[in-house]
Amino acid sequence: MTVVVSGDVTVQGEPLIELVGVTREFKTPGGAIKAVERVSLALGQSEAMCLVGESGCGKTTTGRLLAGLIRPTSGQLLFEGKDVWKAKGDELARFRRSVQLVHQDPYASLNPIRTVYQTLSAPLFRHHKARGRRAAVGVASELLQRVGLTPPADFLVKYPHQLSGGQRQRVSIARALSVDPRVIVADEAVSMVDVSIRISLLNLLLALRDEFRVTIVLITHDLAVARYFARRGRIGVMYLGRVVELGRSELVVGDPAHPYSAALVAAIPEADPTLTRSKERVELRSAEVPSLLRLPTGCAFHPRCPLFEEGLCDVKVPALLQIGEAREVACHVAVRERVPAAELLAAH
Amino acid sequence: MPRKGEGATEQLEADQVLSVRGLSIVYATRRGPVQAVRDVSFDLRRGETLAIIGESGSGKTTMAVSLVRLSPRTARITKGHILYRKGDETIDVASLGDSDLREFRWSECAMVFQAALNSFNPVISIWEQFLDTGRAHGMMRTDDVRTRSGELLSLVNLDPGRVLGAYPHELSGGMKQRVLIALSLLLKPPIIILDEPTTALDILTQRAIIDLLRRLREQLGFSMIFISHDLSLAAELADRVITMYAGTVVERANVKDLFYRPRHPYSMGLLRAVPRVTGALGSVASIAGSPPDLIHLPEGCTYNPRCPFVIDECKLREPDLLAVDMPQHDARCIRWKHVAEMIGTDEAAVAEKMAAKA
Amino acid sequence: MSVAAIARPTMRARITGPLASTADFLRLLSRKPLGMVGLAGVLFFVVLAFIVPIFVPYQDFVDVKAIYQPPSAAHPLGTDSSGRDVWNQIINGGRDILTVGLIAGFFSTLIAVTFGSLAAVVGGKLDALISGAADFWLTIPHIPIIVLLGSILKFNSIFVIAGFLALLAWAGLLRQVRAQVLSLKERDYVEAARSLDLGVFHIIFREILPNMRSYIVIHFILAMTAAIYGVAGLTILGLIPLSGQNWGLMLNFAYVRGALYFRDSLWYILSPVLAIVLFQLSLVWLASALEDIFNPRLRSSG
Amino acid sequence: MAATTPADARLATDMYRYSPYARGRRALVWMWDRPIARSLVRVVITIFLVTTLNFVLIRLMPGNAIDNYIAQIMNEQLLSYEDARQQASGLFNVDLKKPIHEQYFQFLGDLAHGNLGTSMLSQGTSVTSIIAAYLPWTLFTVGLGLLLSFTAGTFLGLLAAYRRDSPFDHVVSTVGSILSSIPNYITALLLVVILGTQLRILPIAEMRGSSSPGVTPGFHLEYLADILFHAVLPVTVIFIATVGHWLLSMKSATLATLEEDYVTAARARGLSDGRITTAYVGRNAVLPLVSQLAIQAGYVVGGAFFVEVILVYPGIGLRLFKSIEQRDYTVMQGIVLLLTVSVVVANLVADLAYAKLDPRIGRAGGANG
Repeated sequence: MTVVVSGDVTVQGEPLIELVGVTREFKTPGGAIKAVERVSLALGQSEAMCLVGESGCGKTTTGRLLAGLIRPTSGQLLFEGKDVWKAKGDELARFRRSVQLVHQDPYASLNPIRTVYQTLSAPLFRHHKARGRRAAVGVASELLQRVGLTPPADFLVKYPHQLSGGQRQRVSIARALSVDPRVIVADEAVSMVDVSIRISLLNLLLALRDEFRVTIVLITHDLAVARYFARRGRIGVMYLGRVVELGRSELVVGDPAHPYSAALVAAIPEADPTLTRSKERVELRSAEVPSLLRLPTGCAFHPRCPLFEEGLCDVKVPALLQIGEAREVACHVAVRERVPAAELLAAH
Repeated sequence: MPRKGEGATEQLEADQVLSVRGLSIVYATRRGPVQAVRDVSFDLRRGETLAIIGESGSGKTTMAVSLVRLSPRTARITKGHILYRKGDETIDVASLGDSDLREFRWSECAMVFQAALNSFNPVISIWEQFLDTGRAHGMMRTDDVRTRSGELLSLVNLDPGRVLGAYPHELSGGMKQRVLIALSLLLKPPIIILDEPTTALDILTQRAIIDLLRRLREQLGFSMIFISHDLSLAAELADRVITMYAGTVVERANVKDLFYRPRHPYSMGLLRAVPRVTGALGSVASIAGSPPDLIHLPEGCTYNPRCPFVIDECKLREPDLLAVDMPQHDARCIRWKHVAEMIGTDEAAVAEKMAAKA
Repeated sequence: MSVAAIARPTMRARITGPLASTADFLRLLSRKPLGMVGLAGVLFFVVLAFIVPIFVPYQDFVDVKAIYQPPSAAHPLGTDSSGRDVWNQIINGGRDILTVGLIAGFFSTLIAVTFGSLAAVVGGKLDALISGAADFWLTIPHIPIIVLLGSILKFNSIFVIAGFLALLAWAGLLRQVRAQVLSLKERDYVEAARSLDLGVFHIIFREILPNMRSYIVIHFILAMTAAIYGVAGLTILGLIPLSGQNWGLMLNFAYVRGALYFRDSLWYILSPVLAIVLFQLSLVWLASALEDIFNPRLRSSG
Repeated sequence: MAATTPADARLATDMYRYSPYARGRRALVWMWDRPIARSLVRVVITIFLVTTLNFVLIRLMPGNAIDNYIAQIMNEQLLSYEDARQQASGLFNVDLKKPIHEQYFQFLGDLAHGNLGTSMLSQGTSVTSIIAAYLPWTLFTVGLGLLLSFTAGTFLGLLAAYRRDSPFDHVVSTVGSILSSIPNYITALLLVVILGTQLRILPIAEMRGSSSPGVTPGFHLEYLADILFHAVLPVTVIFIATVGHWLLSMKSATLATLEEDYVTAARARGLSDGRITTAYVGRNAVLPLVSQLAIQAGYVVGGAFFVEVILVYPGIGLRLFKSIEQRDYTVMQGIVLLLTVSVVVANLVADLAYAKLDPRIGRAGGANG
């Protein structure tokens, strides 16, 4: 029975979907790399959560693992308590339908030679959500209405090249909704859309969460977008394939527990001259990002970490442990001092 | 103030290094001619950093690329001048001959593209590309180029030995951006133009590039223009900011005025649409509607379909850049006073001001 | 917008995709002068080869007095080495060459598309096997092989010849189809279709192959040109007994009887040469015009 | 030889983009990491497959050549089946009594020693000696023809791309697409008929053969001039038949390269047009063409068969044609085998040249691992 705290929405009971100690390896020219290493993540019903990290940290792989599109090398993916990859044929397919992915690139997420109607009607016919064309047009119009594309009839006959980036992402979300998913994994779904309309897309996702009680995982490299989207939920920070911090968003952003999160929050430029030019910087010991082929021993961040302690951080890999209420961190020093890294760094 | 008539090439004042006057560019496309840039004017002082902010279709890159006359074949400058002050004489870049233009590029004004795009020739080493650039501008002795390149690469915290011998595909995005900056300083140009210098880079690498640019600007004193869709980059580095929409300048202001006291509805909407990480979140909101189709621009002010302050008169004629209630600050909007009423003059983010209002 | 209009895009729309009507297609084609010429040429030769012979049967009466006559009212293209009318031979000479071209083009495209997409979709060992075979087949010279086969097997019907030509020509197209399917397979909308559990049939025949429709049509045309090149050449050298009368055979007679070296046999030789070349050219120009129309990515920008 | 449209050329460039050469660091590169090893493996496998194909063709085809030959000499020379088969096995350097797989290994063994059996007509001459006499002429004409067409084609293609949509571009591209769709044997026919018979510009009679009888072979000017005089027609035909393909491919590759960012960046750095055209545009544009050279070599050597027969130029193609007319199977088998091997070796050379030109292939490692 894990307690999942989600901002003002406290969710008790069995988590809806959970990654348990999942590792995923990929073969590359230089050798095998662990894109994701022993990641555990539990998501409750209708939770809005963000996975944040720089490129190569494994957040996209985690998203694909959650959606059941790639198989873990070790560890389990549980959906409603059952191991998904032990399930057979149609049960696996039923699971995969209940977790939908919204992609990053609006220009590649829709088939260029199929109209919006054809894209939306395919899943409706396949899963008997509409009998015949008239019903399919009806349901498709409802879906478009719900994602804010009105009047739907205008959009149904259009081809993707006749839509703007934002409109395409909305069609992509409507397509995901067509199979009544329980979880939506939005992989950088707003990062290729104009800044001026990102918030409306995030609001759409949050509205869907409330209206359909869908759990939404937003994967992003933009901490500001994460803070806005998960303001009543949790943020997980990843670094080189491991979850280094997981907790309520205002804690992770306001008072980061892991030195890497603190470095990120301090480094991000803000759209506010006075604030951003006066921000306290976190000096890292090296700017070099280690390669996944030659991962540093112990805590992967130790070569760059200002709180580095010889003999501790470079020996044992820190586990994700509770530090204060509703937040976990994978840092020996922070856990030992029971004080978030941000404050330790300030004292430094 | 924009100049209407076609005056003779006018002399720039001593501290003005670049002045763009009424620049217009038309693209020939299959669906007809596109007014990509319409009547853009701005000045750049010595040592000043100017940010040009705009979203997709704003024409910011088309305009910037035309400053060194690198527009693609299908683009034509139809109107306007690009005045550059070299020593005490003023030259119009638009009318430079080929050899003068080639000399002008990189020794007077270096244009650096995005690191993520492949700005380096993939089949020759980084050293050869430094050598090419040096040779093209009269640095004939190879070891002059070698010592100069070594200096510059160390200046941008890179190890010359490893980088010069490498091929472009062997460098990370962050490293490529640093090498591009080092290369841009090879001939100590008075102006450096950077197109989306931090897009597609990770947070910590982005921070390193911003601090690097700030340090180099202090040390070497060059003027800088950077083009980006990322407002926070302007907040970090800019002295003055220009926002562009549908091919034209909609607001010109000093950095604090633009961020805390915007006078054009689009700048205001853009500022309100960008959430912050630290400090209060405020009431964040998107701009309604979707980006303009440059072939069928709306009548009158091009922003009117998305503007909350729109009145009938906005649909008649595109307004000029009007001086507003602050010095060196103008906005292309006849309703700027109403924006001023809502935004006021105190130094607080737009989202916070709107939260206080709601 | 009635439900029907939304739900049932017209058959034309389904074929031409975003170009909703044949008028669109012709309008775009008209922008490509070579394309129009190509289309006109292909139609002309198809009519000439398959329809005109019905009205103009093959005349075989020899007139020794009238050998190698220059073009005249009675004989628009003059006469051959045994006084037969050349124009009549040209009319009746196209059918077999075009048939071989069509069949060989069809089967080589069929093999290439089937195995190309199979290799790309299945991947792994099968992919290595198929693309390895394609690489091997691509690099070895085809003509000597088919010449060797021709001498041993004594081809008797044009269908067997077409079959063998098809067996030779599939490798190049297979590699391109495989590359195309590999790139399409990685697209996000295919991953979305997988996660929507729309089924392998839908993914291949509704998401991937329709995107390659223009690609396949164009390469069918190019495969035809390759087949015609092969069959005409082999017939000219008399290595395969194609059929009673065809353009290749006309040239074979010229070659065997040394007509190449007679001054007055110019028209007799030029007629079949022009027939073959103009048909090949029409096919190539049509293919390159279709290429520009259908494939926006390849459309020259600006 | 498949005709080439401008679009086909474009597709070749795209194929290059998705071909292993251009995949860069992604999954396939580790397979192609060591280009030399990969090509060697390919050469060995190909040669093995071709020899097997050859073995099968001659023996297992319905009414195979050996049975025909046995039947033929039985009734001609009134021999018993036993003796006829004995003679045939000598001729085909194979012992027909042994089971197939033993024959196969013996065949391979002989092959390893370069023994391809002897010609069925002139008992004494070994197939290898025949090939040695004729193959060099084909490689000489094809090599020279391809070299000229590749150089001319890439140069004209580069020019046509730089002067896009100009009259020069339209003329060159249209002529290119015409030349590439005219079969090479028809070009040969036309040259003979028009330049030879009709206009009498070329003394086609004397141009037959590979060298004039009176001239003694050796590396002196007179001999070189003589073999060039004889080779000019086949080389011209091969040149005309392939220049169109290179021209269109280079034009499309150059157009794609001109839109690359590093070209604009180079212009931004004030580099001279000459330097940009050669080191930046040229070198990158020619890459897909070099990768195609391997495939083209196969086509052109195959196509040379027609050209040599019509022009009566005594290369391996003409010799194959004669051996077919004379039903001389052992020579036919040997020629096809050697022809294929020579093409496969040409492929190996093209692969190695490619690895040199594109550093992304040569050096998979690098500064940041």
